[in-house]
Amino acid sequence: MIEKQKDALVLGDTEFKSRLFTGTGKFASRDFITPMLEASQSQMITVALRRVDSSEKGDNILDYIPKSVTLLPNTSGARTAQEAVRIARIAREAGCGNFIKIEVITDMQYLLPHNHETLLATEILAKEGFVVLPYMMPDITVAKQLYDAGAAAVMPLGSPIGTNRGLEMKPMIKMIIETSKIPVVVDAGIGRPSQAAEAMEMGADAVLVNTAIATSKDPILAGKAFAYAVKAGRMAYLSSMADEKNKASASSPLTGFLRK
Amino acid sequence: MIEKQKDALVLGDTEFKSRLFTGTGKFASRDFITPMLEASQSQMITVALRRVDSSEKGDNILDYIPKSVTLLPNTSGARTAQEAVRIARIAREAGCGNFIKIEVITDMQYLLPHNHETLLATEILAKEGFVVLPYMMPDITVAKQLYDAGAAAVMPLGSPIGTNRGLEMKPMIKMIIETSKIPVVVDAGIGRPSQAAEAMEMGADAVLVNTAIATSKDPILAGKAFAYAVKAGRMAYLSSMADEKNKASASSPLTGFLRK
Amino acid sequence: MIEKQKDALVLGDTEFKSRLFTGTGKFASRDFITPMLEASQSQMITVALRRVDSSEKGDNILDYIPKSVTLLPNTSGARTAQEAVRIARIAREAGCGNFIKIEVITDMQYLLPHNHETLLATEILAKEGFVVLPYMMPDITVAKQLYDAGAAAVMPLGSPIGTNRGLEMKPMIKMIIETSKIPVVVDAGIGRPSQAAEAMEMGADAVLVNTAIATSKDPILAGKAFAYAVKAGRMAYLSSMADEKNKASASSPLTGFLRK
Amino acid sequence: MIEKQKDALVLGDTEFKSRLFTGTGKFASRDFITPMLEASQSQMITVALRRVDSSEKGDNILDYIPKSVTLLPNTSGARTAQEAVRIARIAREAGCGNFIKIEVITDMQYLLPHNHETLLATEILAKEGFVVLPYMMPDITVAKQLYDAGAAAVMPLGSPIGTNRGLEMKPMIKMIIETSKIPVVVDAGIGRPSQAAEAMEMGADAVLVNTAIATSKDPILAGKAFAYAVKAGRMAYLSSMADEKNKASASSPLTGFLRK
Amino acid sequence: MQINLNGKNIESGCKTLMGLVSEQGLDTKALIAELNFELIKQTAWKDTLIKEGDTVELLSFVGGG
Amino acid sequence: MQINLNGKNIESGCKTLMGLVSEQGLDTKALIAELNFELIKQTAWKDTLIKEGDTVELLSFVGGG
Amino acid sequence: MQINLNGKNIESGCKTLMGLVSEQGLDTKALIAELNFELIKQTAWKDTLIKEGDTVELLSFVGGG
Amino acid sequence: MQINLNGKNIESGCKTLMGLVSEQGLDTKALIAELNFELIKQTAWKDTLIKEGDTVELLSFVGGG
Repeated sequence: MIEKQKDALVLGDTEFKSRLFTGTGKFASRDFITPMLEASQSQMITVALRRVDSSEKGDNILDYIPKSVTLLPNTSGARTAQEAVRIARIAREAGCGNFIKIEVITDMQYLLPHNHETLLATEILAKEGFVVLPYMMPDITVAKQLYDAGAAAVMPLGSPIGTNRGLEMKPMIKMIIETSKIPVVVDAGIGRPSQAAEAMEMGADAVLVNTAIATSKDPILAGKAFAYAVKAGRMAYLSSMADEKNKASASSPLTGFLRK
Repeated sequence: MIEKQKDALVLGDTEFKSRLFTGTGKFASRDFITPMLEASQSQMITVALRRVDSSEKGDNILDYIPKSVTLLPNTSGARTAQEAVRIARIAREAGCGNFIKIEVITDMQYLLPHNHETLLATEILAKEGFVVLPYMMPDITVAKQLYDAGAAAVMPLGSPIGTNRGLEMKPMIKMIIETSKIPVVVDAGIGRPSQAAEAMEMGADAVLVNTAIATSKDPILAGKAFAYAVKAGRMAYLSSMADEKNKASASSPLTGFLRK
Repeated sequence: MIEKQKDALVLGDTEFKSRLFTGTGKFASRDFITPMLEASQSQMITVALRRVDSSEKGDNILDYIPKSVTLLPNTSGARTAQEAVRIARIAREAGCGNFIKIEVITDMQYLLPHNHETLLATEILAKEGFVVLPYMMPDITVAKQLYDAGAAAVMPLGSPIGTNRGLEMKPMIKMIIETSKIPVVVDAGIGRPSQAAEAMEMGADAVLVNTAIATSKDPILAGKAFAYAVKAGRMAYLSSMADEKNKASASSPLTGFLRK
Repeated sequence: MIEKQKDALVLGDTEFKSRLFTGTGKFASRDFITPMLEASQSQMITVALRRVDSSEKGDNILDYIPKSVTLLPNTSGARTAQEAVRIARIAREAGCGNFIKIEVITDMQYLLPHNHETLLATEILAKEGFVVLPYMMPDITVAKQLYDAGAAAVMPLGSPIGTNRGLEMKPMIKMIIETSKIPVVVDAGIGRPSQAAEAMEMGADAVLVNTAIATSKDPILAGKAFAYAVKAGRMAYLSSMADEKNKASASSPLTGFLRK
Repeated sequence: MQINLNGKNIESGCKTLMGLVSEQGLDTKALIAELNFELIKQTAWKDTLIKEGDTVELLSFVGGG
Repeated sequence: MQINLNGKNIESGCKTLMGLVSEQGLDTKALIAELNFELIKQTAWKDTLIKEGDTVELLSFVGGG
Repeated sequence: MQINLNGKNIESGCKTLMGLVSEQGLDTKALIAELNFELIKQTAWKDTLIKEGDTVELLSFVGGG
Repeated sequence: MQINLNGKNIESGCKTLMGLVSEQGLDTKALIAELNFELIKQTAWKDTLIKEGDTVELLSFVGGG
């Protein structure tokens, strides 16, 4: 859990004012990325690493990302801890800094992460000085193991990647937030600003949103929308609003207008 | 439904830039009202009318509301259309302008509105030139009758007043939004910014929030949180985000890292 | 609420052992009706009334319904109280007994009932000695008015007819059950046995299921499934099970296996 | 997935007609166990193993379980695979047969299972000829690993043990059911017959219910209620009912009563 | 003569309600008849005369929920 | 004389609405007055006479949602 | 002599497992015994000798979910 | 000579990594190169010799979530 007085999120040695992390996947054109980052004020964005093939236009996706924004290379494509470790090392050597989103997936149908391989990769990379952000199935036991392994944060999924179904795993994420000693970032499945706000209201430290922004008809406006929602949810958390109630309670005096 | 190009909400002859309506009930101190209005930029706020008793401190709640903010007197306390009509007339004669929130309640347990008496009051007051905003049970048939009766908007409840349970009536409100020829304002039960954003995302034209702001530990921050959430939800609606999907879809290329 | 000791549902002078009401609409063939009634042991079933046209095969749907089963003619097609009243009178004169399901609909898009016209029809028909079962939008105020008007029960909808979406209106139905002095029958929208059980668990006195049974691949098995579910839900209600809990509690001793 | 034609659930060499598994924990008195088993017709029931202490009355819980009912000893109390393996061996040597429910928990706050230790224990015990039923966090990747390790079924939890919150993990369980090559038994958190029916409707092969039955005011009636609900849900699954629909569709002819 | 049957004006030569029903080729089993908005029992159909301008409704029960 | 003030019968010696208001010790700032169900503007209070049996309502705006 | 019973060190004079069980005043009906982590069937208890430093576990089945 | 490039065996006459890259007609801007699983900085490509049987991976960053 973050420290309330000075409300900034610290990962590794970096302080983040924005609690909205974004991604570079699925945009109709890379030209959306820079203005989206401006509009959303996001300070961390994911990228992936792949073999080139001659057909691709050779421009560099990194050129679309201002230096002020922290790069978060992911290990997508990895099916084992070893592959994830290798991708992380290449990314760092290639000058992307030492943040890494560990993503190990063997379930090719629903693309749900493999918690145990993710744990093994976290142990190795944390020892090598990476700031490790593991993408995980919401599992309170694994969250604790990831903390013990040196993760900088845990990133449980809200619902399967790209589904926009929001916080389907809310009860499990809630337990992780309650018990985690490191920041909790809800990653994957967030398809609406309201869902991002909901995650922040329940105490998440940040959210990672890619598909919902990149595939909206207006990615720049969408990026701004998520930025507002994350702020709104954070403020609600900090202003500790009242809980749900079973009984109604009037907002106007309950006396009848001309009655006692 | 509002006109998209120029995104302002028009009720009567008044144009509202802010789609967050607020209320003056339940604040620990009236001194919160002015700064809350500043923080939330809300341009419409509700007040109630009651018999004085000598015990009350005599200061005027209207003095806490800047002239730039539209007053929305409610008819709380009314148990019949006739009582609502009388309160509306007094409020207007007292110089509160011609906006009126009709609220007729006979269910003293859950404080749910009486749709038929509300309809009768709407017919009378619309004829008298009031800008009538009826608070109602979400009922598509009654929503249409209120339009025919001259209501300026309909205000279906999200959940019972003061419960903070949010959009319990979502499916019914959705149908009203789909079919209504006048603006739809979700009133009552909204307890979290995420819920306000959700209402706006599904196409509501505005939301009215009182309890959640007034009873939070920090009403000024809470007011700001709701303002951000309403903007976020509105932007999401205007940027038409993708729907929920049953199947996952990767945000990174699906090829394995070193596979074809 | 029903009287617990002797758990039978009484409407008018008739006692119902089965709390599952069924309907005759939408069956692929009328030949399913008799075996479905046997399998489900339903003791009340709805029928509709329409003008004949020469094209129709002339057999009588009433011939498919055993004498032991109470007929519940509905007033479907009525758009006003007057039309509903006329249909009810014809049905009774035609020898269908004095049960009537009032159904007045003006919303031709979602087929949601018109509560006020339904109330007016209830007043007239109750005075004429009908056992009136009004189909209604879940509205606690109207439920009370229907009781005052002489309804034998209220039949709030779970969700729009034919959607199989179950208890979308659960919170409102719950309040009606809590406060109603007459039996509450959840009608429309119940698409799964689990949803029928859920309605009974929260204290509904019966459910009316038509579409889900009639449109299933095996209407006889489906009828039996709903019969079991209604019994299960009723038993759960009568055995007063524990409420939801926020904290987990072990079902095995919490001591470690070889620990103290 | 079970074989449809002959609808019996087979685990190891045993065929189960009842798809309701029960437990012996939390009963106010052991005297409820035998009549509950009769009422529910459950054919499998869990027991735990613990060190004796002289204070306990020495009667044998196994004496309350008819020989026709399969014993399912659990490994509760185990915090590692090794402890689970040891408990399983003792239980078998003590004559309880070769069914074992693996339960390894290190999270003492929410009592959620440790998937990886559970997997390790499954590998060992399956090799030793046990019929292994692992209790697990719903995780599609781990479910596949458990199958590869020789589990006879997987038992994902619906919600934390003893909470009665039902299928909080529904989306994940659904994916497991869709993809599993072995039976799926929903274990833990089922607090209402409607929730048991819901699990069966979505294709679960069985459910395990202990707390909800044992802690109800009338465990015998509650056991019967769950038996009916499980049957209802299974029948619904087999009669393949129609899905949810967004649009309403009338169950009576849509023509007005006296209109064409 | 002209009568109004189920909302349509038709030409008929029948003198009795029963005649009209048979003329329409309808199976009487499931049939309900109103003459000028008043229900006529089947047993009375053959003795019920119809005249120019009468309004007749022929109804039956159908499947409904 | 007897007048009905906010639903209660009270004894008052005041001749004007303004007098009655001051007699009640109410701060006029936020006050709205009805005399026999007709609203009287504050500016008119001092010239508005009250007589035996009049019904007076003294109201004000309060917090409400 | 000293033996370890269910995790506690106790002083006992019994020579056999059966003796130890009776000494503990436990009803044997539901009892399961391990001697040095090996299960001993009840029928063998009276012939099973215990010696200084042995580890004995006495277990039974209980209610569990 | 034969080298393995991105998992495929190809025939190449180039002596340096830089040569190979140009031969492939790839824009170097975004390119990352591994020679026998060791990353080679772009500045070193022109001085990095490749020989029969070497394994070369040419990678780049792409959009990902």
